[in-house]
Amino acid sequence: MKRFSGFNLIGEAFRSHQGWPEHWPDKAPKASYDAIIVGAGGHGLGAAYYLAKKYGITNVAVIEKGWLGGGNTGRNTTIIRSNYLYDESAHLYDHAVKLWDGLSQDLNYNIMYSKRGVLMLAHNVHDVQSFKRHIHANRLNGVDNEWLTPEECKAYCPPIDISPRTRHPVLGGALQRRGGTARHDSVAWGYARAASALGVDIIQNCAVTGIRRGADGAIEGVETERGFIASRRVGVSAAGSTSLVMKMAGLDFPLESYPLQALVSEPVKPIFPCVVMSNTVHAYMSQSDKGELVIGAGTDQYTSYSQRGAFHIVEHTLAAICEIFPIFTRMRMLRTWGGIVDVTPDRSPILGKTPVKGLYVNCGWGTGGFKATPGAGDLLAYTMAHDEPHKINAPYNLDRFRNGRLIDEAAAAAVAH
Amino acid sequence: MSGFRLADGGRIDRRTKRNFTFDGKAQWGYAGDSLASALLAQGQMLFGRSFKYHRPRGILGAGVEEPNALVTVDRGPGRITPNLRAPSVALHDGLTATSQNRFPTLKTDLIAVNNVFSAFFPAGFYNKTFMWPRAAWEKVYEPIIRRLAGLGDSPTTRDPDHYDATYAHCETLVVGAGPAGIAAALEAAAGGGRVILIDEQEEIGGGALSDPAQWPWLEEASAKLAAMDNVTVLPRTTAIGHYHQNFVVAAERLTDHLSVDEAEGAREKLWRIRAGEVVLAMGAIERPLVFEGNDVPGVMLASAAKTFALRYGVAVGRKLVVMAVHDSGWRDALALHKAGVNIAAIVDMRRDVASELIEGARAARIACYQGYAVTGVSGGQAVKGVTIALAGVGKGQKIDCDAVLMAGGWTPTVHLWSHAKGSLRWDEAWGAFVPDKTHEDLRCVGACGGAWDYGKGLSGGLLPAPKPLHDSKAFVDFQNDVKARDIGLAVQEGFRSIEHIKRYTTNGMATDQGKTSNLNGLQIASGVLHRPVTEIGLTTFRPPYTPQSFGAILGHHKEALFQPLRKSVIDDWAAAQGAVYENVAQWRRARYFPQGSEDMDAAVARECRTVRSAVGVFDASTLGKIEVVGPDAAEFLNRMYTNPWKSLEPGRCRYGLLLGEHGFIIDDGVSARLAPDRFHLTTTTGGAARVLNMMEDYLQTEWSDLDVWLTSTTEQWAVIAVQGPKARRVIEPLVEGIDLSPEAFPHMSVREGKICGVDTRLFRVSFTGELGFEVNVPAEHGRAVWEAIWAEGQKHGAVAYGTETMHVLRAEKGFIIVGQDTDGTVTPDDAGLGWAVGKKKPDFVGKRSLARPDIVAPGRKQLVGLLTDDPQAVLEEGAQIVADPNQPVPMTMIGHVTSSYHSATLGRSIAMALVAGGRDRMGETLHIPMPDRTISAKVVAPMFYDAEGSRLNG
Amino acid sequence: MVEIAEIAVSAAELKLGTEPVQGAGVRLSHAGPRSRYSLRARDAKVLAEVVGRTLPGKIGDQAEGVICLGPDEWYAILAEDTVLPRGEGLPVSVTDVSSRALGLVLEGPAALAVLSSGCPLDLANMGVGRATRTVFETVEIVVWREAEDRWHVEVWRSFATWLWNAFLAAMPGAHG
Amino acid sequence: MILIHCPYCEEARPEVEFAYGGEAHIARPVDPSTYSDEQWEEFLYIRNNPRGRHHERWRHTHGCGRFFNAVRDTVTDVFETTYKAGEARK
Repeated sequence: MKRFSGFNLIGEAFRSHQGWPEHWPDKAPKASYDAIIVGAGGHGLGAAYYLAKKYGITNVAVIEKGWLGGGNTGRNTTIIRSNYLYDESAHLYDHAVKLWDGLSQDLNYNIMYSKRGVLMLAHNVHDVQSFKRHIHANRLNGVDNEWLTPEECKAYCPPIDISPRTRHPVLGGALQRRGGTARHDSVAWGYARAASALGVDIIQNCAVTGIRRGADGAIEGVETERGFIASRRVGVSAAGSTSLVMKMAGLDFPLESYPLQALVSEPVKPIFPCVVMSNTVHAYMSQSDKGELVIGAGTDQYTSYSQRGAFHIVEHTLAAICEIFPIFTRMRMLRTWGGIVDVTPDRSPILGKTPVKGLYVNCGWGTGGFKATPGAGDLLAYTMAHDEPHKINAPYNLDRFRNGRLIDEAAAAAVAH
Repeated sequence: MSGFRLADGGRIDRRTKRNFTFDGKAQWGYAGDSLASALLAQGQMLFGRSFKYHRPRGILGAGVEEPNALVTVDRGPGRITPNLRAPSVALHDGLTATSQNRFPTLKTDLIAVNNVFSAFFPAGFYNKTFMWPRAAWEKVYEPIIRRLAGLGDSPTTRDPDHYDATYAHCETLVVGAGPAGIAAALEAAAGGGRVILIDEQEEIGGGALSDPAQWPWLEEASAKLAAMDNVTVLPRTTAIGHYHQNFVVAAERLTDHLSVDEAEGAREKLWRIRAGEVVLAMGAIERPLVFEGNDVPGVMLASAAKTFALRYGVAVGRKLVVMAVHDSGWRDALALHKAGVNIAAIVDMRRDVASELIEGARAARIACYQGYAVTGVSGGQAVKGVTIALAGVGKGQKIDCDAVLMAGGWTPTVHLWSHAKGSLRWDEAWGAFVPDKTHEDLRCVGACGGAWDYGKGLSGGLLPAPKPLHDSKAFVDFQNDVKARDIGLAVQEGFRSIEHIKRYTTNGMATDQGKTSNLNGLQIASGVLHRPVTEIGLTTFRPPYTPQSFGAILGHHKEALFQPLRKSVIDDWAAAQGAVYENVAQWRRARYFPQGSEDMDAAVARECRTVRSAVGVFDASTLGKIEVVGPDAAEFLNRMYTNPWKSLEPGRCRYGLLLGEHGFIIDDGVSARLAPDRFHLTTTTGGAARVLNMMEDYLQTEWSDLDVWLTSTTEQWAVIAVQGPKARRVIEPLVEGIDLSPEAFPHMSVREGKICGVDTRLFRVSFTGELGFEVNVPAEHGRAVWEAIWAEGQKHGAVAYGTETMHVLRAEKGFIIVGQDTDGTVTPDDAGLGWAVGKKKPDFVGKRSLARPDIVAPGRKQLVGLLTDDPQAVLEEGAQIVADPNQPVPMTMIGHVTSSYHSATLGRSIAMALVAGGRDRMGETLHIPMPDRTISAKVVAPMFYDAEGSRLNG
Repeated sequence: MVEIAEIAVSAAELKLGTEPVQGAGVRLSHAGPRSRYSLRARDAKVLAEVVGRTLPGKIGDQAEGVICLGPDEWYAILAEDTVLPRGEGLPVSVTDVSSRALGLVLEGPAALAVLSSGCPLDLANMGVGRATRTVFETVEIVVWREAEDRWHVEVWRSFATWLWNAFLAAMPGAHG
Repeated sequence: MILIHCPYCEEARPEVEFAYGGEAHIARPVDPSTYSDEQWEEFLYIRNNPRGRHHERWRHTHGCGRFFNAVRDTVTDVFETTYKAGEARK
């Protein structure tokens, strides 16, 4: 792996950059691996990287039915935060945020983690109570999250209209300064490059067609379009397609896949300094380094794999955006797209072992998967390496749907009387 | 200079001058000009600066494909629009346009030094550096990159314009009003069905607008269409996307083509069209060629030069050279020559070109170079000449010229086809993807369907050059500064799918979304990889077809009309009293009624004291209400709610607790049995719709055998709560036909009768712990009855109180508020409402879940009361509770404060909290660590006032 | 420098007009007080006997102000102070909702366009005399085509202010 | 905005009149107390989530108000059929 640095960049400039090698060689599958990851999104590639880097398992393959990073990794709005309410969530997402810090250096790949702050707006008394609860819980958990008055919100992000005469007046906000964004494609590419440098095989355009289990029920490997690949450890990190892969192993999962849309505006000079989210009006937005306003819309109401959403979702999203940020009505929508998000009954992920020996899963991230990328990768790797979940992901098991120990962040922000 | 306007020709109105400014300089053009044609007529070649290297750029195209000539148009305060394409901006008097992305001026852009160092900024350079030192990315590099990036400036004030929206329906929608589209519209219209014909340009005609021979036909066809009342023709309207089942969204620009003082009404209108059949006639876009210097201002598409000359009467230069790989270049050259534009030479990569084209050129005394390619362009901010060479590698020879026209073949506009998930087929002859299959009632006609004869040509825009690819400065994506060699580098670095190459190089990701760069990029990649284009794939097209203002998309949902704000019929009265409001779900509710200089605490304290000592009146109209009627009504409620309902006597009320099937509390309310087969349910304000939908779900899909029906009566009844020891005395004089005596009308009962002469359902209920009534009257009488009660109340010192006082009073009694003291993870037992669960009932919604292992496990969070050691310390709602305040972070939190108030009645603070194993901690002291201090509090039962409930019967 | 001007009118300040408003080719007014009933029954015959009226049999049909909204649901818009018997004990539900909704009337050649600005149905193809429950943007309404160019729109009371003003926004000439 | 054919109204109506109701044909047990924790988990949470033919519930909330069932292809979002609640799985 040729090291990335300003020095090498200048050096290469004088030879027309002909010296840069492939980020990751395109490998043909070997007969067997010590571990296989199904799904080459940020989470799966991260898992492969940490398996090799932290847990000494380098004979690893990442199998992807399309092109790496082509799923939700490359389709999300790149928001990073960890100001979650419950201990389980706060620890999970903060584990990720700690890894985000310094990830560029670890991977020798600038993933452009930008701690510009995530500001969540409160629009009614119930929001205020709920956000204060989050802030107190975060403080005692060592997670930064602070309360801002409307004026402080305005000072932090001038495009916000804090007039008390708006339909949903801003009563304040919860700011996590360590929150922010990163460049989604770079995350996938950086992990892929670093992982393959450690010996991981990245196998693209190779759909899994079956999962082979032995007489004892344990995993023996995966059938693919390019033949059978043996491994006693298989980690599935396939987002919206997880239900389908799990069915191959004979497992029914508590998952549903919904379309989620996002959009960007034409690029403009810097105007929007941070990430702002508003659950009450259902909108969130940031501005990319390129200058585009990056806007997240809601999920459609029905399950679908079409990666295509309804237009009225976009109508409502932009109405909400322009309600909070009225200066943007003349801005123009440049591109919309859809992803498939896999949602669990409590909207929290499933990350750990499955009833099938040697089969591990990382799924159910719903609309919040990007921010967890390094954490999810690391914890899936840990679980596969030790055949035991790490204490951080132990609560994110399948049993909770039987015993009722749900981790329901959304419910905790329940709609008021 | 102004010598670029042709003596005659074009569709412009030479009698009507239009004055405008560009970068502050006064300019003029004619009615019918675009901003681009008017400036070209003035000899303006330099229009903009590229995104990354700030290279000087001129006009490339004459339509929406234009990547370079982006301008900001200023129509006055709040009316600034960045990134508009000069060829698509209609000229009007007073138009004020400025160029973008340059510092300080278009001519001398200091940031153009980027260009000098461009070798250091290849594709993906930012991934490779800016990593050291760690903090520098956000502190130093990123801010700089962000400032250099971006195009125009965002508006910074509220937009004074408003926007329209509508739904529309038709049997046939035709997108694109060129010859093919107009023909399709006429044919469909003849059938009598409703036809909508839309086109993005200022007038219909499409390609015919650039072909005077077709103008008479166009006149005729336009007149015909205008005469048919089943046809709607919408120029200046862009179909931005195709959605499921022929739902096409289009936006009409209503005023931007008018001068500011002519502009009236909405700026744009959103058309949400549902069509039986959709006919796409969106034409094709000419492809640039990729050669060294192809981005020098003055190098443009041949079709654009033709349009400027024949439609706008403007020559794009005095001496033009055509670089073609397609017959259309020759045809356009001849058309230009005919229009009086001087074509010096036609250069074509192909050796064998149709003889009639060559003869045509010779007859026009145009030098022809078959088998040659342009290998260089001289000139910085304008073309001075070109170098051509045999097969691109032979000895170069110079030709003087001031413009170069590129004819690289054509790309069918299949965007909407792709939006509809229609499949595409690679067509070798076109060297492009053409429509194949779709499951929609959708077809393409004319050029966008691949059915168009404008000659033959090579496919693939990269011309052979003396330099190797990795040294080439030939551009593919002009706006994003993507060079052919960047695509080579991406492939070299292992990016093999077009999706990867696009994202790594940003090819096709500019504001033109790759209309001129996608296919060239694809074909260069396929060449470098030695693999067919079809294996590299095509990046999917996503809506919108062209950038679309947010304003039109949100339509009427702006400012006051963004979302309905629901008000009760008593709201106006409260406003007149100076009430302070809070939003609850879709409603606004009076929160408190300050008098004089009172703040909330003072007002609430006064309101509470008065209710406890005399009487208060409260608007409870927003509570959800459902009329449950039918022989099986009681049976149904028995299955829905946790507690028994069959035994409830008519005339009596009961507190109902509703769980989700998951066993957690989702709603509650007091309900009354009016008759054996009729119940009056109440729900929380926010829960009304949710509860009704849930009940309908069970009724229709699980228990459809039950004879019972649900009707929302939330807005039928205005609800006036009269609470306090003097409550009975306040309503007594107003009520007819109801015996209010405690014996005849005990707590938790209901009566029907009259109040102030109107029908009422009078509840004797209390959410305050005081003697209380809730007066239900038909909403239309609510205000009058309220005022009557208020007047009567004045005799007894009544106050009007709001939701805040309601919260305090109920908290003093330990009554929960669903959504505040519960959070979707709380069971009846957790909330101390075990008493409301029918132990003997075999089943009710959620019962089974209450037996799940974790739900019956010890240590669950339970609702308790908290009394702070310092009686004046009011805990913050949401504050976390710990057993050991001295533990290090992360602390073990055992619960949180759900409700907390200063109780004027008790002269101290009170709070409710969810605490792990709370009911076993009675008397224990717990701690609430705040940023500045730690507050300690004792665990008590959540009942702070009149535990025995004697006041209810006051 | 971002400077956001105050909005001219806020959602809270919107007023429900009392007097008719005339726009180009369309007039918006109140239908005036009515008696309204939600009528439910599995067996239409039993219900018809209780209320003593003929109930239209097909969803979308309307007879003398009684609209068939669903297979077991009718909505009656009757003269003010009409009282229907409750049919106690019978397998029917007769519920007075007179105060729940307000009736707005759009009439004139441009009425259809105003209604279509926010209603996604193909109203031009809706027969005169027919009625249905639907939405105007996000707000539920009942639309009754009383005549070729006369539309009666029922909307829940608390949404009427928004709807009235949304209609105004779509009425050429009446624009604020 | 998809068009959905309501089997009660017998016409195709726009999506915004409807509310999605999740997977169809998951009957609530007559006596849940007889269900094991595993069976109850399956009833509450386990969903088919297929890529392709999906049996699902819709409610014509802002129309006739009825719940009904549908078969929709989750890849194309095209409806194969819709049918009244209570009718056999199609």
